[in-house]
Amino acid sequence: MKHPTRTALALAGCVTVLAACSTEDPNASGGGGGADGDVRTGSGVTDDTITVGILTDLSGPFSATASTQAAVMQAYWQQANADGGVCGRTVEVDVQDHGYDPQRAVSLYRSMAPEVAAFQQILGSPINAAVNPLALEDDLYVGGVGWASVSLDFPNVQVPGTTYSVEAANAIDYLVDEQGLAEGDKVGVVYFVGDYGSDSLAGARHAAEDHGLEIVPQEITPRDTDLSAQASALQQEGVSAVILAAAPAQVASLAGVLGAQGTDVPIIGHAPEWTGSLLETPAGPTLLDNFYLVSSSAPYSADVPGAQQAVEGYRAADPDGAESWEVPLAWGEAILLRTALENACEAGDLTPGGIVAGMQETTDLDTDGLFAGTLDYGEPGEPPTRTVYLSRPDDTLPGGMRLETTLEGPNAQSYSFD
Amino acid sequence: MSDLLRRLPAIVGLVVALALPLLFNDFWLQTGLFAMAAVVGAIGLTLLVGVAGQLSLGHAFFAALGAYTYAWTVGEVGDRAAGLGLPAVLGIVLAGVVAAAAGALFSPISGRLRGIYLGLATVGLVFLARHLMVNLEAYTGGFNGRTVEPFSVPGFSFSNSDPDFLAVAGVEFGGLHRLWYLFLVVVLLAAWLGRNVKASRTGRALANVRDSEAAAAAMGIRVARAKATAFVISSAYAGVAGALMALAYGRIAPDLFGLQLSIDFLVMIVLGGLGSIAGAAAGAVFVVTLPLVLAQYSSELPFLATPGSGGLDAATLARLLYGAAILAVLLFLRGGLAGAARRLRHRRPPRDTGEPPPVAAPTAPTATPEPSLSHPSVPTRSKETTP
Amino acid sequence: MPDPLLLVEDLAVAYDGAVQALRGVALRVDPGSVVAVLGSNGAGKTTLLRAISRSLGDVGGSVTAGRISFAGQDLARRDASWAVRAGLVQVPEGRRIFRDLTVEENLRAGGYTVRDARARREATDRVLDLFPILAERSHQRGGLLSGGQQQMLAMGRALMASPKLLLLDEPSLGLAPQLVEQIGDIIEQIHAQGTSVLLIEQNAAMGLRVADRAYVLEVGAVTAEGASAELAGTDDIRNRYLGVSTTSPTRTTHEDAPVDVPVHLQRTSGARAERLRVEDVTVRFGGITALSGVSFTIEPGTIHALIGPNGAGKSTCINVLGGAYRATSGTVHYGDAEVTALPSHRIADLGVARTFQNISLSLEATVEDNLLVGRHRVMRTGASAQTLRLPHARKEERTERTAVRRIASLLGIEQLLGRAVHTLSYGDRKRVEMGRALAAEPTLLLLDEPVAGMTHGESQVMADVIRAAQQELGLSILLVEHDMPFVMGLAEQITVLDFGKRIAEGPPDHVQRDPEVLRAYLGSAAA
Amino acid sequence: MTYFLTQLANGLSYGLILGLIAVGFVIVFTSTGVLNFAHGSVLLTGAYLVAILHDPIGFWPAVVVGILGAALLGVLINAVLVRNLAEPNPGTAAILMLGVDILLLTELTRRIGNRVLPIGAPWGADVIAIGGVTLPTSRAIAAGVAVVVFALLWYLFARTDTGVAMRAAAADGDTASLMGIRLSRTGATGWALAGALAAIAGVLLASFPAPGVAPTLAISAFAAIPAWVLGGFDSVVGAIVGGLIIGVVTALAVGYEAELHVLGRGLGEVVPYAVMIIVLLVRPSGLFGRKEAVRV
Repeated sequence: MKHPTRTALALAGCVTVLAACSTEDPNASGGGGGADGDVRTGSGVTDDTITVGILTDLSGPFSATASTQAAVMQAYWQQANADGGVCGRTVEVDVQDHGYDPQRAVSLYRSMAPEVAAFQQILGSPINAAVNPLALEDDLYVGGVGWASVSLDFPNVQVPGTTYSVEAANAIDYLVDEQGLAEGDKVGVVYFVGDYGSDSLAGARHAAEDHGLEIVPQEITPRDTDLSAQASALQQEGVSAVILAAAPAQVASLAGVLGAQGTDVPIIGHAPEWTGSLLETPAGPTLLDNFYLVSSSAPYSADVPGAQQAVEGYRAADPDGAESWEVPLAWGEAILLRTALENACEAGDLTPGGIVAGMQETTDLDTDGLFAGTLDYGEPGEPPTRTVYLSRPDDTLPGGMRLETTLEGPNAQSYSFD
Repeated sequence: MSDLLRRLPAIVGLVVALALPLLFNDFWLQTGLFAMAAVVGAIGLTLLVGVAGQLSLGHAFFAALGAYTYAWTVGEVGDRAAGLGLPAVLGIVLAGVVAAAAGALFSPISGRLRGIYLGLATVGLVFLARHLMVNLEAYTGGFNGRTVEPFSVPGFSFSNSDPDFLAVAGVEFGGLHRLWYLFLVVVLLAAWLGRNVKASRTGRALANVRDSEAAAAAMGIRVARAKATAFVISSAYAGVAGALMALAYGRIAPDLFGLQLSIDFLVMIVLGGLGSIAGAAAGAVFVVTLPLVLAQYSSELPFLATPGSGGLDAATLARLLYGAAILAVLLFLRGGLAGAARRLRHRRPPRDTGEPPPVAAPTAPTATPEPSLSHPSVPTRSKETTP
Repeated sequence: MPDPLLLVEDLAVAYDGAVQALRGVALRVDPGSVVAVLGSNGAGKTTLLRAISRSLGDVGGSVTAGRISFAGQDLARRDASWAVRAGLVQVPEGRRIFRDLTVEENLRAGGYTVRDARARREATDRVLDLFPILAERSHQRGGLLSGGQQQMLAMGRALMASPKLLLLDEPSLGLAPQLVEQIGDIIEQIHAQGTSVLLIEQNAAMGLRVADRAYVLEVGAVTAEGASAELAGTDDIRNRYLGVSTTSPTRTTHEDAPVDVPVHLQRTSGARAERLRVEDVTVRFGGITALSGVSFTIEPGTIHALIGPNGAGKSTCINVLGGAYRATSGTVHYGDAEVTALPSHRIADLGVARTFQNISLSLEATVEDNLLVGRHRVMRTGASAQTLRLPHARKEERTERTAVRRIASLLGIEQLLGRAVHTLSYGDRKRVEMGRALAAEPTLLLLDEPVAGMTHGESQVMADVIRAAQQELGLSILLVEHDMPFVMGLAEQITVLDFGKRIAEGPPDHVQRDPEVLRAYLGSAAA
Repeated sequence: MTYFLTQLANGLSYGLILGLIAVGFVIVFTSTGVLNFAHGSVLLTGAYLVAILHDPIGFWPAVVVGILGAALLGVLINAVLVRNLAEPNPGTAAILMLGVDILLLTELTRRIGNRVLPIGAPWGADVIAIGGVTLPTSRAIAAGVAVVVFALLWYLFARTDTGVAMRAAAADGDTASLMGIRLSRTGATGWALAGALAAIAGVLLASFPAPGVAPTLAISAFAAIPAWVLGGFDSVVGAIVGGLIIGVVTALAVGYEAELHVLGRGLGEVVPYAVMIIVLLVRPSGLFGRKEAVRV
């Protein structure tokens, strides 16, 4: 196999010699495109428009949640454009479907990158793993990602709230403060293999260590929809609470079995695992009694102005749209990007890099309760807040979730991202 | 003369492949990189499935092995995930070698099982691979994966730097352009070697084992070893394909090497036409690019619903069309894409040698009646003597 | 003349659109008669039956001309299931019982088309009456029955559909003499119950005994027909089955004339033929003893033939020598090496090459590539050298192609080297198969029916080729063949097998007169 | 000990459902030689029909419709697509089924959206506890249903003409057709049976403790592949035993994950395949598979 490389070198050499090649960059002096008036612009920005990209899964396994989010974001920008747009320009949204296929996502990213000013959303953890480094290289803003800590490694990525680890640490603090768990008690953590689940586990471990609790981990995959075996194992261990980092199917299954076998312990989950239809499953009663949700964004029916505006805005665009947690979240994410764009506009730099800088200048953003706490993106590598919402199921409300309170426990504050 | 004619499509194809980067935007360049990586893997698989008659759904395992081997060999010493900091060329070679070695380790099974049975047994490898990738965090970076050092030779890097700027004929040659030619070289090499294997003593032995194990044994061919050899060869191809994928991505994670990848490879070679190197290449390009093309064009259709509204949206339509395209090829094209091309070529009278072979046919090739020179569907073994 | 039950007119059948298996076959079966079709392997007997029972499609065959009608109905557009319902039921060659199903279930599968419960009960009673042993074994798995019982089960299974015409494909194949007699009796009983029978037989004695009328099928065409009694007395039949007379009127010189230009084959090594000793070899499969205590010796450099009626164990013997089957007991030595202890490929390494009765070439590969597979053992360069096309590998490849070309010209198939095998005729495939074995430079060549299905002219050419190869290479050859003129003209020594046992051995003229041999082939009357 | 027994009971009941799916693979494979990659989406189709119909027409009628619907879907796939392959062989058939899977799954995903559709089964969220061993009632019922279905299958294959004809056709199609058995019909029956079994398994898998019907349900069919392979590709009994083995091994691997931590996290996913590979090393044709006869 020495042969191939020699040929490769030879060929590379030939190409270099034969073709008219140059290593002098004629544009080396002028960085980042032309200037227009007092605002510098780059890719995706013209005199009248700003194009933002949404690279999401419209035909794959997450197409349902993804298409709702895309629809909400488009509704937001429609409304924003009607109100006069951003920086005197209309915002156009370019939606592309990667179908949860990383290869397609990378290719699509390549085609979109020169045409957009920022990515309103890039969805899917394998997709983020593949695309985010490229976006970092191109200094492009990426929003609409999940809450896994891995996103913090990318200064160009805007995390919509805090991370799963901080949420889980808050959950443990809450269990100790409000639910009476004490040293020596056990807490089960049932989590998806992957960045989401392992991040939640890490946060829970951190807080448990501080409180002298013991963590009982159970790793599962999205394919496991019957968690009887896990539930039995947790019961066997005698856990006093369970933290679940999975999807709605696993919530229903675990809560159902735990409830049925009489394991009456609190179950705390994260935003992506909630859907109102869970209350119609056999696990409904148990969920009403024992389920808690820790999240960075407000639930659909939250009694906060930001969420109400989001719901109204989306209803106006699509009266039949879904009533789910994606609505306030996606609306809020659009607000985050808008803030970054406006900051960039103010700074006179609407180039991709300028927008990322605009995001980093968002240091004290109040979203009228759409996101818990005030958001500070000034420190790359740190989440913008460590405050989370705690919600409880309520079958009288659309979306099935009632916002209870905000939490910011000591271990959520002390959790370190190194 | 006829020899030249026969090679003409290949020559035209090569010229086109060399020229394309001058015309393509980044999207198509990137897609091309994935397609070329897929071509290498598909050639390996068609040698196994088409020539030796063995099925493998474990290609993703070997591709993953190749990708991580490359990343580990070339990776910086003291990075987040372990690396040896060795030259990139060595990395690609090792990717093939390590995958081949793993294929050899599997020989107790690959030498004893046949066809579809082996295919199902190899499904296990994909899950094993995932387990290892997630758990061997020190080498693989765990679930979040690890970055891949760009390919480089001393003084020249196949990335956007070193040299920071390179232009050929007025077109700026960034990392994607440079990688394109690197991949092209590997693809050509892979095709050339694949053709040689097919036409060599080993290749003939493999085909004989496929058609009759008893006859092969009677000719002095070690049947189990031949089957294991085919598996090793195809594993090596998959390993190199994995290394190319790693380069095309720039960052690798376990999710990139799921069962779907194995299945995609299989779809490529079956659509392309089993046993044909050109077919495998065509199938790979088909599978990698068709969904993108469909997505591109279906989004311009006016009657479609917007995503999220629950109606038939463009993305869903594109996916449905892709499924339908697979069905159409299997239902209407005997011998896959390669078979169709062969029939096209055979359609004109053999003495007519003055013109290049037709590139496209106006009508569906299946409309012509099957000549007697066709490809038999299943080798007939009518009479069996029962002792 | 009554309306025929079955009428076959001018039938032609081809496989894979290329290989012509039958041409111009005409045949009739009148109601209430037993008709036999005789012929050797490869004559097209089974093809004929498959054409009648509408099961050609399963094996890639198709009717290209002519028509078949059953009880006045044209069968052209009918399928196998229709034929069974109409009363046309076939018992396949080799019994093909469902081994994992019980006897009862086998019968049940046979009666699948009978929906009426009473009719089915009657059919069951009739079958169990005919074969009492099946009632006893009702709950045993079919695979556990002995060969004779399996044959009865196969016939009983077919009778479950209460056929008007029963098609029997070689019912005596591989059965002991008394069982063959018994099967004959049963056929007569079936006939007496009003079922017509079309019997395909290689065992002429059996066929002529039970049939009213017989046809002789040879290389896809009917060459003789008449009342059984008349046919049994003709010299033609004696000749065809025993090769007593060496001059045959049908024998003509083939156009591919024997090779005048001397073609020289050379060995790349100095290997020499050794003595092959078969000692007391027994082979059993399930309930069947295919070979029982067989011994013989092949002296170096001689042509030795192994003959016997169908099912005598000849192919089993070749398969043991080639390593495809394991001997249950006994040993085979080639020189000092014990063949019975080695896997096939190691036996090949000793210099033993073989051909197969059912040609097993790579159909999609070219003739040249198939022949080159034969050179596998001889070629030396490593896989990596070939893959990289290093100079010495390319040189070897060129040399080997020349060697293969030489073999092809010896066999008269040089012009076919570039063709894919599936486009070739049956006879040419046989030649390629032979060429592949010769390409391996064997010192011992095992030929399993090298001229089955060939015309006399073609087989004569083949005989010349075999003789030439034997002389050029100093080969030992073991020959299994039904074509008696071919065997008698070629072999120096003959071993005769019957029902797995050796019944005679000696030079051709000696064997031809042996009463045991005559009895085995033509029945006790002929001896 | 009770903990072990609880996990064992869980594993056995899950294994029986896997068995239902695996038997579907076996039947389609033996009757038409197809590796049915679309089995999961057929399963999902059956469960989906039950989920959307149980409200308007009641649970049991919905189950009947679901079973018939999935059976019909199987028959159609076979008649319209498999039998019309340009080049019928196991490889192309398998890829054809992948195409079918893409079509079905895409459409069902679109219809289901991000909802989880309740299956509406009358057995609720109860748990049976016998001497400390607990098992969800629905799982116990599932095990019962599976056992009844297996008994019916046994009756079908051993006692009825259709069943005997199917076995004959699977053993030797060529000869079976000489008995007047129409292979097209045994093939259709096989697909229908497999579809029906898949629908039943789908309903059982979607009931408590699972939340209901979601697109991921289709993937659960893949979990039965090791069971099928392990049992031997052409053995119904093997598929059932394989299902039980995989079910129990998975449940134990999950139940004792803490003790088995050296082997890495997420053992439950890889263990079935590890068991499969080990069995194949010892017995290449699976536990109950017929050894491929070598004929010359």
